[in-house]
Amino acid sequence: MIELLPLINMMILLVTALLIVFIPIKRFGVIKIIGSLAFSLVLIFSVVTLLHVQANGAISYIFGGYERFIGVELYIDVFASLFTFFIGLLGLLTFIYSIGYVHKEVEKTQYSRYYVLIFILFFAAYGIIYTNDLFNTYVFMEILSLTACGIVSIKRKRKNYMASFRYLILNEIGSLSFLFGTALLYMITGYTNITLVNDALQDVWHLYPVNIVVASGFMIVGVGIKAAIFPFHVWLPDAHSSAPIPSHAILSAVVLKLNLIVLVKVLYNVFGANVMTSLNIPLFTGVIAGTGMIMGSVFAIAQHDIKRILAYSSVAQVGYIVLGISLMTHLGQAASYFHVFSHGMMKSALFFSAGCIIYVSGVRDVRKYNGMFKLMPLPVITFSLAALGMIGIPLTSGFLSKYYLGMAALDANQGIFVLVIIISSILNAIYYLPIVIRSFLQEPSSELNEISDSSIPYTMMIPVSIFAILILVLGIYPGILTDIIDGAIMSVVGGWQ
Amino acid sequence: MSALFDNIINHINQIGACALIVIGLYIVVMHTNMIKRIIGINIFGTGVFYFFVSIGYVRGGQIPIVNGDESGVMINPLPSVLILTGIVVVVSITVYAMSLVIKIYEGYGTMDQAEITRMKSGENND
Amino acid sequence: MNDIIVKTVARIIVPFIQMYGIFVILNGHISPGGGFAGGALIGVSLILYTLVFGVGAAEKKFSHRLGDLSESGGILIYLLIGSVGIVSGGYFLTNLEAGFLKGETGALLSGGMIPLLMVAIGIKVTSTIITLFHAMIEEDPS
Amino acid sequence: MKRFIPVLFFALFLALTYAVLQMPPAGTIDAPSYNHTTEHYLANALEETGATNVVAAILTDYRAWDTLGETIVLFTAIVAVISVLRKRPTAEVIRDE
Repeated sequence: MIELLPLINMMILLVTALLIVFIPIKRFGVIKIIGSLAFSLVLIFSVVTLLHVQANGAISYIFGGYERFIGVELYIDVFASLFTFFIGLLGLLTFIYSIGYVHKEVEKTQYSRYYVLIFILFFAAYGIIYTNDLFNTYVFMEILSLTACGIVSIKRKRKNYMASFRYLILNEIGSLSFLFGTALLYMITGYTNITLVNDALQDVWHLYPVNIVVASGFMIVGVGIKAAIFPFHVWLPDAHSSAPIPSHAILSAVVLKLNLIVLVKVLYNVFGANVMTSLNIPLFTGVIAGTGMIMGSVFAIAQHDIKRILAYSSVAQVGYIVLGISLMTHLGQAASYFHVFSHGMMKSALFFSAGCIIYVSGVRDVRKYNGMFKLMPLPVITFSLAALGMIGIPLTSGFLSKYYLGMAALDANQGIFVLVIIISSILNAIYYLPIVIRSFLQEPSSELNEISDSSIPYTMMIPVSIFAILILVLGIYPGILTDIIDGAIMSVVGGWQ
Repeated sequence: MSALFDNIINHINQIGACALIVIGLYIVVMHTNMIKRIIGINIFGTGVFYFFVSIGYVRGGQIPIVNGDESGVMINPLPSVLILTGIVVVVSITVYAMSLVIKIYEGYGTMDQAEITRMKSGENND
Repeated sequence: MNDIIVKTVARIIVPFIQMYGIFVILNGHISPGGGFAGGALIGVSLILYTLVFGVGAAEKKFSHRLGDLSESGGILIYLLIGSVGIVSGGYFLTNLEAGFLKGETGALLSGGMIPLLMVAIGIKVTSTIITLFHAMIEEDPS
Repeated sequence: MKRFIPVLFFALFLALTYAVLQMPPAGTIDAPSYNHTTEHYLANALEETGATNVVAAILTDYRAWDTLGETIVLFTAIVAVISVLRKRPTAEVIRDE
């Protein structure tokens, strides 16, 4: 029965999406109940699968009861169940947050379509993490890019249409180059199942090295475009800043992370580390990650709109995760997975608290943040806590992820990256600290002083405070997460050293 | 030299597919008109699908309809199944991109992305 | 577009196109074709009907409500057929072990769940094509 | 500068053809992609699924999960297009705020 849980997770999300289509527009309350019920069930089942998989090994679920080389396979190991738990948690909290916020951004007639897109996005998210089949990953990546563009263009403003169109075109190039890489791998191995491709590759790669170089190039570039890694992040600022706040959090915390998980699957499960290091691909991705970390923060300094600042800082944080992956060591992987978690928490806390501030005062320009603390103490506290986390102040999870990354870089004797991390943290401080200082110390401007944070609905405040508490908890007791992460690395094929 | 020509003839399908892919990429990168970009995406998609199907081709093979009597060599059915799925995906992406272009044309009055970025930076209403 | 010749010719052709579309869907597991090609055929016949007889008449034939129902209905049918595999103790989407009748080869009713899935895909593709066409036609120039 | 980009793309095409020439030749049985998976499909698709058309058998039986994913792509395409195009009760202009 337990093997069915991953499938039940996906079916709950899909059936909820299908049922919401039938609910008439005026009965919005029904969507709220069904949605939160579905997300909490999915979260509980994800936790149960995580515990089950940790106890007695990975689940391999092949549709139709065929062998692995015939049917499509779902492979749920500690790595997959850990990240589905994380995405389920983000989904639940973002859904609760979006209930209070949606009427301000999306028209009444669009509610049901907006939530159908969100549920299908999380269905595709679970699909991408669970599948062990390359072509299936392509299909779910397409669903993900279609729903992500749908969420951006839901606001029916011409700016959203333009941002969504550019996002769709670049995403499409990324997905099709990923498919081209799958075609090249199918050409020499004859399988699309990731584990079988990996086994077949080990003994065939010296026969056709060209195939593997071209396939890995196209796949990494394809996933890089979709994960907004530095040189390909052109679409990100417009798409993320014009999207509604709840979908901005989903786009940044969930969609970017998913493509990085596909990058990990491609680098480690499909090609395997020794094939990668012999073609010295990690050096190439490491350099890209380093430049991304610095350039992303440099761009963020020049921005004034809070949503564009957060969008550019996502580009920099993606660089951290790719740096951890391209170190190709156990410690490097552990650091990047930990950063996936801590960045997800911090970035969502930043989005939601900025959303509360915009919800009450409508202020998006960072220069008008002075005196916000006196007007709205709670959102400003969570915002500054998360901002300190991004900078890397001790006692927050942000500090720990930078610390682990530094250790991993030293361990892989690539000390240069420690310098890059320090520079990037200083740049983060340059654009986060003024906001925090301005909102705490200066006097509120005249026309803002009659608003207070009492008018923010409790459904928006709960997720913000949960994220803030999680940042602190992860910062002080990382042990609970790090030993699950070590288990996840062991289960990733080629987890060694 | 003749070995090279034989090799080219052997791979003529894949070389054609690579040509389509490069043409598609060129169109998407170089042209700023939105409709041309969607056409570029379709050419790029067709090139990738053509490459994927040409892997399964067997010269002189029959279509994979198995009616009991083992008649002869059959082509590899798996790539054509995967492409059936791929084509539907590119169609739905194109439909969505077209509907966005309709609304962008209403909003900005132009089909050219370069003009729109100029208009946006001009107003800098961001 | 109320030319009498076009209307009468359309009134004759449309049923035959739909008949051929249903044939292609149901014979998907015997001859080439299947849910996608057949669904596209029926969708195109409805588009022809809308072009000839105008959106108002087509609205009665294939209303928004029916469009929504058949989209998610197509997928729900797919999931139900798939879950028969689970109910009978096997894996999701199992075919013959899950008790679908195999029938003799080459007959219309052979192939276990394959014709049922083809019908579900056919419903889905038809409603996709016709809803997209109606969305594009009725789009309001706001 | 403008003249340089077409040359760049032509160089990419030459590089791809050079790479393709080293790949296993298509069009023959002994291509590495014609392995025991394909033989299994062709050999016992009929008695495992009952369908004579092997492509339909793979599409809706062996790999039915991909086809479900694909119908969901169609479903999301409809929802996304309708959210962009469908008429609105209040006809406010789509200019920005």
